[in-house]
Amino acid sequence: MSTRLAKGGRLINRTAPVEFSFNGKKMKGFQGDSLAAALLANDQVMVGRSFKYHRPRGIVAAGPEEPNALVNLGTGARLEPNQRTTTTELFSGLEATSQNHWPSLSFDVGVINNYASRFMPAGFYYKTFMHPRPFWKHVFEPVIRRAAGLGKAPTQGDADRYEQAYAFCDVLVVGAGIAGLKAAKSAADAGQRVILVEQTPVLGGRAPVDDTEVDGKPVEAWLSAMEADLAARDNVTIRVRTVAAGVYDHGYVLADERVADHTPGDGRPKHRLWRIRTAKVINAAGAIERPLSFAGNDIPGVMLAGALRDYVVNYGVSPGDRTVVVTNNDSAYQTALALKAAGLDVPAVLDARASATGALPEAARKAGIRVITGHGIAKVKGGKRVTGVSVCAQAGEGSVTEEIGCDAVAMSGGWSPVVHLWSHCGGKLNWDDTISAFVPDPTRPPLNHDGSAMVEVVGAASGDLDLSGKPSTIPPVWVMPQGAPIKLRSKMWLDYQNDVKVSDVQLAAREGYMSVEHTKRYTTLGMATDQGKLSNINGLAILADSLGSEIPQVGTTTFRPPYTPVTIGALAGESRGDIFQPLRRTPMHEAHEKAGAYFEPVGLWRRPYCFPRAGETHEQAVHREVNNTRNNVGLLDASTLGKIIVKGPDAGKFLDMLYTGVMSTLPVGKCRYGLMCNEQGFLSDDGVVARIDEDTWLCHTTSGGADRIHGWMEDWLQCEWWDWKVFTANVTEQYAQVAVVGPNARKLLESLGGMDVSKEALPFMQWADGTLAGFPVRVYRISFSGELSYEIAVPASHGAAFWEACTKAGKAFDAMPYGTEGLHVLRAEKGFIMIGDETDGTVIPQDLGLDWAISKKKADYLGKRGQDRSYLASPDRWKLVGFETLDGSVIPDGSYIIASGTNANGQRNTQGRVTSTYYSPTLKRGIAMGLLKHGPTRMGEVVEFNTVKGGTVKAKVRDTVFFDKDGEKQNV
Amino acid sequence: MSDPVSALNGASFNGFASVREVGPLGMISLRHKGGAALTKAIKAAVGTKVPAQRKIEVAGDKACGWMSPDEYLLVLPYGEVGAAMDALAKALDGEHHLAADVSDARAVFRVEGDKADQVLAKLSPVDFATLEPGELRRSRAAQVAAAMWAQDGGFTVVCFRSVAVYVMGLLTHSAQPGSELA
Amino acid sequence: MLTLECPYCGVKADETELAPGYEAHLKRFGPGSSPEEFEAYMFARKNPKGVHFERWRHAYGCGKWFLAARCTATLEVFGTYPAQVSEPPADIIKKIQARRPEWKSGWQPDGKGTK
Amino acid sequence: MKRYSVFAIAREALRYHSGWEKAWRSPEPKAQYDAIVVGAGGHGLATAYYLGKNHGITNVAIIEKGWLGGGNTGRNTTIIRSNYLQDSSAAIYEKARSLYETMSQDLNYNVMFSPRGVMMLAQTHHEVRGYLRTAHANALQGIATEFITPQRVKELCPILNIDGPRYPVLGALWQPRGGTGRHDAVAWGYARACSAMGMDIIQNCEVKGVRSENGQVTGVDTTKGFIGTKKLGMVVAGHSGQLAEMAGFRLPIEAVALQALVSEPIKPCMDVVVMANTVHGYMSQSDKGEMVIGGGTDGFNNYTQRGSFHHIEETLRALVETFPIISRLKMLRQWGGIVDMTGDRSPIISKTPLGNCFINCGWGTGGFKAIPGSGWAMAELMAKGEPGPLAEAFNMWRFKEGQFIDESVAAGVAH
Repeated sequence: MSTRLAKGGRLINRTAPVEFSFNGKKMKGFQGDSLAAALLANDQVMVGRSFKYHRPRGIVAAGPEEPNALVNLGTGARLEPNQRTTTTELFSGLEATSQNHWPSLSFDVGVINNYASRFMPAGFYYKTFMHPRPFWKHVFEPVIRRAAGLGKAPTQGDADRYEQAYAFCDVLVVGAGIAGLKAAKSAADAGQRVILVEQTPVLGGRAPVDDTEVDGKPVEAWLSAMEADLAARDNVTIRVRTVAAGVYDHGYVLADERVADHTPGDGRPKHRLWRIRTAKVINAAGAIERPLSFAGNDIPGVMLAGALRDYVVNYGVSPGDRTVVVTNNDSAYQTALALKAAGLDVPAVLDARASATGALPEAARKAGIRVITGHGIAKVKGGKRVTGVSVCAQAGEGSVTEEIGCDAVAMSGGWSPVVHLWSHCGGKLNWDDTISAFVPDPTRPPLNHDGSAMVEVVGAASGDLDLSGKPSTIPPVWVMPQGAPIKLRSKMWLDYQNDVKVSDVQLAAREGYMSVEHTKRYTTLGMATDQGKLSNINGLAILADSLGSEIPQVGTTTFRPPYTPVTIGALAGESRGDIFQPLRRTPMHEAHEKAGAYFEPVGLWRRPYCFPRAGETHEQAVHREVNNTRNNVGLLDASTLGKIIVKGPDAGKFLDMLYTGVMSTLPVGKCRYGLMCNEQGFLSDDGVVARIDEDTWLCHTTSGGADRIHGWMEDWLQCEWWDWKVFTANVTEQYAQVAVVGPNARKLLESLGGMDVSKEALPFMQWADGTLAGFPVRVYRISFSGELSYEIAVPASHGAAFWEACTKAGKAFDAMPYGTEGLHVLRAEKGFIMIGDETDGTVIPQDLGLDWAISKKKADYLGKRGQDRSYLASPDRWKLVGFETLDGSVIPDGSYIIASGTNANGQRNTQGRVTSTYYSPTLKRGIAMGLLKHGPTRMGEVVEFNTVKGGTVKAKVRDTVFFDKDGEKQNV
Repeated sequence: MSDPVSALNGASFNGFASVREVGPLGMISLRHKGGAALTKAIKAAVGTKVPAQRKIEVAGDKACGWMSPDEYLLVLPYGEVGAAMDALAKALDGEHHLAADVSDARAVFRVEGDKADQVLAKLSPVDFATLEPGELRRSRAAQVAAAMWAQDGGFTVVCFRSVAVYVMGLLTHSAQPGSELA
Repeated sequence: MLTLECPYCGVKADETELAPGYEAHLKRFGPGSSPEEFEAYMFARKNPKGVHFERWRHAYGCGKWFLAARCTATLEVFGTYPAQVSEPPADIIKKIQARRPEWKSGWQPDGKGTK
Repeated sequence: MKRYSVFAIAREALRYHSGWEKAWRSPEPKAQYDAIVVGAGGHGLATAYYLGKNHGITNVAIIEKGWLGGGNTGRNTTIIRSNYLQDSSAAIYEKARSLYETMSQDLNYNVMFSPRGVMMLAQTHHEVRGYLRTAHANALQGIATEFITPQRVKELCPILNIDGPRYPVLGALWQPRGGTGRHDAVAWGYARACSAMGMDIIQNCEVKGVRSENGQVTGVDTTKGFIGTKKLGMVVAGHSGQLAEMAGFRLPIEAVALQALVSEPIKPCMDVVVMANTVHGYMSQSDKGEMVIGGGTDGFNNYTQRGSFHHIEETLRALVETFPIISRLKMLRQWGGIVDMTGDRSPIISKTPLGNCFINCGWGTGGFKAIPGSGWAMAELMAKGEPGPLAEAFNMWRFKEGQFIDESVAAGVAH
């Protein structure tokens, strides 16, 4: 049985008991326990079910390589599926449940897959489930999906918060074992800024477990001296509970700090994601022990020898009373000795090697432990728990020489250096025959921005397994026994979680999936949540053997970040809820909120779409706003319009290149509408330009376009015409802008008092500076609605107050605010185009009948050459016209104009499409604009728009101006 | 006319560092390629010398920051912007330049306390340990542009006015008690 | 995650402070140019697996465009320089040659260029 | 080729699966072929398959630098849909989608095409209009799509937060017969079928040069020597520019990194594919239970198959906002691929300046879903020497004349 020992446990505090539950059962552990240790202390050896065959599974490891012991941790808004018990610190009130079974852990219906496992080898699903065709989606796939998956899907959002932080250093040391601590100290001695990260809560790594000496000192003493030394230094930062998850180009390292995993709900961020820039990474991440491949090596109670030792030494827990040790190297003897020292029974050490003569085997023999060399395990006995092992000669085919009863097996197949961080950015590996493992090749490191080596490897991660500098020897033992027949091989697990066996890899090789990547993908070897930390080397050794090839020739699969899984919430960081994205507000935003505005996002801006009143639909509100603007006066918050100052002796010349029209000739005090195209010739933005003084222009852009157009201007000024004397400044946010629109607009402004806004003083398409109601303003007499209209710019700090002044004064003139949808309807009634509606990146100004805004005289402007291309200059292009439905209805948004016949691909021919379509409250009917082939020559013709339901809507082709064709209303 | 109102009307938060919106503050964006006239103009407008690359020169309640090789940020009391603009126009008469009042286009925050840098280290890819005294660093705060410099035992952070609520949200999140970095 | 030093303000900028702008040293062809010239200017891109010259804007910084010489196969950066030049400066070429003796590709649109 | 079936599995189970034959042969190259396809990814293998199946050309070699299916075929997020706007795109993607419907049966290899439905969320009014336009176009193109209400969105995908404060879901473009497939299986299934037709798949063989005489291609120099051919098809996404240079022409293409990631597996909780373009992220759940997640591309030329991490963060923050339940899941693995981006973000299936040399590239971020249609069209082009209706619009000269096939038709936002 698995239990807590009466004494020992260097990491636990026996005076601080902790209560927790597993599958609803109350259990007790100690502060300092890992959840896995606490489960073992409560005799909970079986903790989960495997992915494919639903076999019972127990704890195998003691660190992040654990493939089996994953649980649903917490509940509700703190449910975390697939939590690794071996790296979960125990806390009071922890609730864990086991995964991947129904109805319960001990009785799982899915285990039927286990009995049928012979019919479900690697990749079997590629060969069946094909008939009848609909069955895949409706029958087979749902069954497979339900059987697969591991943890419970959360049903709620996350109760915790996360944050991220940047850090910079010269040297980042990963792993605070002896090698890492030494590396940190020597870098610090050299005056470098050092960050040392350690994934566990404590420093020291494996050395204290093995009770070795370091530099002639007992390890614990050495450690406390080292800790004190490093802590006293200003240039060293130590972060525990922090996993270096990935190394990226140019010395960028992601590290995940588990700030409050062990203190949930204390208000601190659950995790903190560090984004570290370092000149160099020193990888001191150690090595991971490998399992041995013998039949039944997945039965609960079979553990890695090092892990078993961890539980005894670190936590004072004995996973079994009688433990058989099986190994191909000396390190497992330490486990035998530790168990013996703890007063536990070790009936035998089975050593696959022909002889074992090192100091540790000798010590074991001296301690009275029976060592059987040249032997291994033929088969582990037991179901939900180990009951014994059958011993056989390693060289044979598995004839049983002896049966040994036991309740635990400690296995060691050697050690694999943790090379992930070395490999993430392309560091290359060599196969080291001495220790039968891949080790970093220092001559082929990952490269930094300057071409220097970005990662260095020290300690066990470099292959120096006992830190003595002397090579240890670990002979390869990939299958136990060597000549195991298929019956045994199909019970030897490589990948515990994904249920990949030795026989599966051999099958993949036999079927021609010869690349290691093919084998991985075909068998799913190494694709589980441990990403093959235990299985990959064993698997590719089997593959190499099956192919008659050598391991280095077969190579590894690509090591991809992260080293251990990283919580998605940590990767999203602070960007949730209110600060998910910046939300740009105008100075009048609060006033709109108070007025009950329904907002829409426009880029990152939020603009009122309409201002619905009680009982009104959005549509009704829009109609009311449009009618009121046409009949009385409307107020629009136009602050989001882009405003860019362009100034300098060459500013006129520059704007003439930027706009399709001529801006250099615009008189001071006047405004002109302009179009901008990209170099392809496609229309990209429009707006009104005002000439401020001799060498200053103010360019208005669309709301979404301000930053883009400012960048576009700077691009040309900096990279093409750098000798032109032009400066630009984006002053979009300096001004709040209010459009006062409608027949009563002038009266409203006059009632505010201040500057003269009469027709004579401020005619259409002019601007003037002055004051209104005491506010310093610049008034542009421009119109996007066809109404008498003023756009008034006021410093943003006065924006809210000015809006309020307009609203108050407007009461006498029936003023109402209107939103973006009203703006759209108003402009559509007048046939004004809207960037983003009439344009979509494939439309040129000529398509829209905007030839009047294109200078014929200019030799050049951006986009002119592009528009000369045959397809853009073609007379067959779709061109803008207006449409009036025959029945007065509104043409559906997005509808196409059908033409007769189909094309070579069987698609219905089209000849145009609608670009803007609205119900006009002014005309009380549907109005639309759209593009039609040869459109302007087809006035009066009736065309058909398609609907998604299959019918059509008939509409007459007409001009685009539906209202006040002569512009009488705006010119008063 | 009412008094000018800053973006957040002086909002504040006290965590492991204190955060408060300040302002309205006068700011002028000045673009000029450099030379004697620029020296004179900056002196006349805010009383400082021309800042070196990435530096900010402070003189009492006024300052001039280097924004790019041909751009400077003049900081001064809100009410003195008009006079400063006039002084610039006079000193740079006939010179190719652009001076724009951007006082209302910005929001300004003060982050104060021993660990103020830790608040910013969560938001900006800036190595605060190597930030020199008087260095003005333009970078980003999470997803928006920001300029920051150390001053009077804290940091001044400048961003666009429209995202003031967002930046206040960021600073508040980052300064939560218990989330100190060290 | 690149870092590139902005040649204008001297900041070692994080990639997230920069906006990329693809191939550098393109020559603009406007009205009157041949279809081939215009196509080359707009679309035909040097897309080398190796040394590449490209544009970056220090968008979350001084706002200036600058140019970088960078290896697209290893992401090694040979240097950055101001954008107001029509060809890479000699010291950058020298640095590239020191690091990539086999480098032959030119920087000009027709594939020729300083070697 | 021995047929795969449940009976074959049962038979093999009795002898511990010792009787399965190789899925494809691994021959040495012959001196001369009727056609060579460079690139044994999905597109290359599909090209070869339809050369044989549709045009009777089976003396074909498929040459692969690495392992078959090892490029973007094995790195994508496996989404299959055809709800494109432009006629030419809709035609080829729908051809592909319809071929996916029967691919498992056609190839006798279960590629696990799962028509679970694809929805593209509309989260702004601008997007609503854009998807309504696509829905109208699809109606005329014979593609079954529909614009659905937020309530229907929620029914189809209960884990979606449709009332997010920032970008509430206003509707979605729904293609019920879109879905996912098993990406590796597509490559393996085609490879097995090609091999069975007698074609040679030559892996670990890199093309080092393209030889020609009198403007006609004659063969390729490879790491396994010269191999002659009458026709050459280049289907090497990510490395098209290099190969084109060997053949003496330049492409309107930039190679950039595109990244994807998966979470740890959880029990089924999402039965549709969701794409949220306003916030830049898309997600589906694999049959294994992993949430499969993708986002946008990097903005610079890059051949490392590693992208910039901030794009992963941007994608994840968007998806946590859209699917709050994923916050406590963990990212298990992230990776990158090299994608070809053309001037209009649409592919090229084209003749080239070199006679009998054809190119298929530029699939950008959308290649997997196109594989069978792309192979079908490319095979037709190679067999006949002229493009059929599926390929015609995708010629490489369209840029010069401005005849774009632009799917990213959203210029700026409105005033």
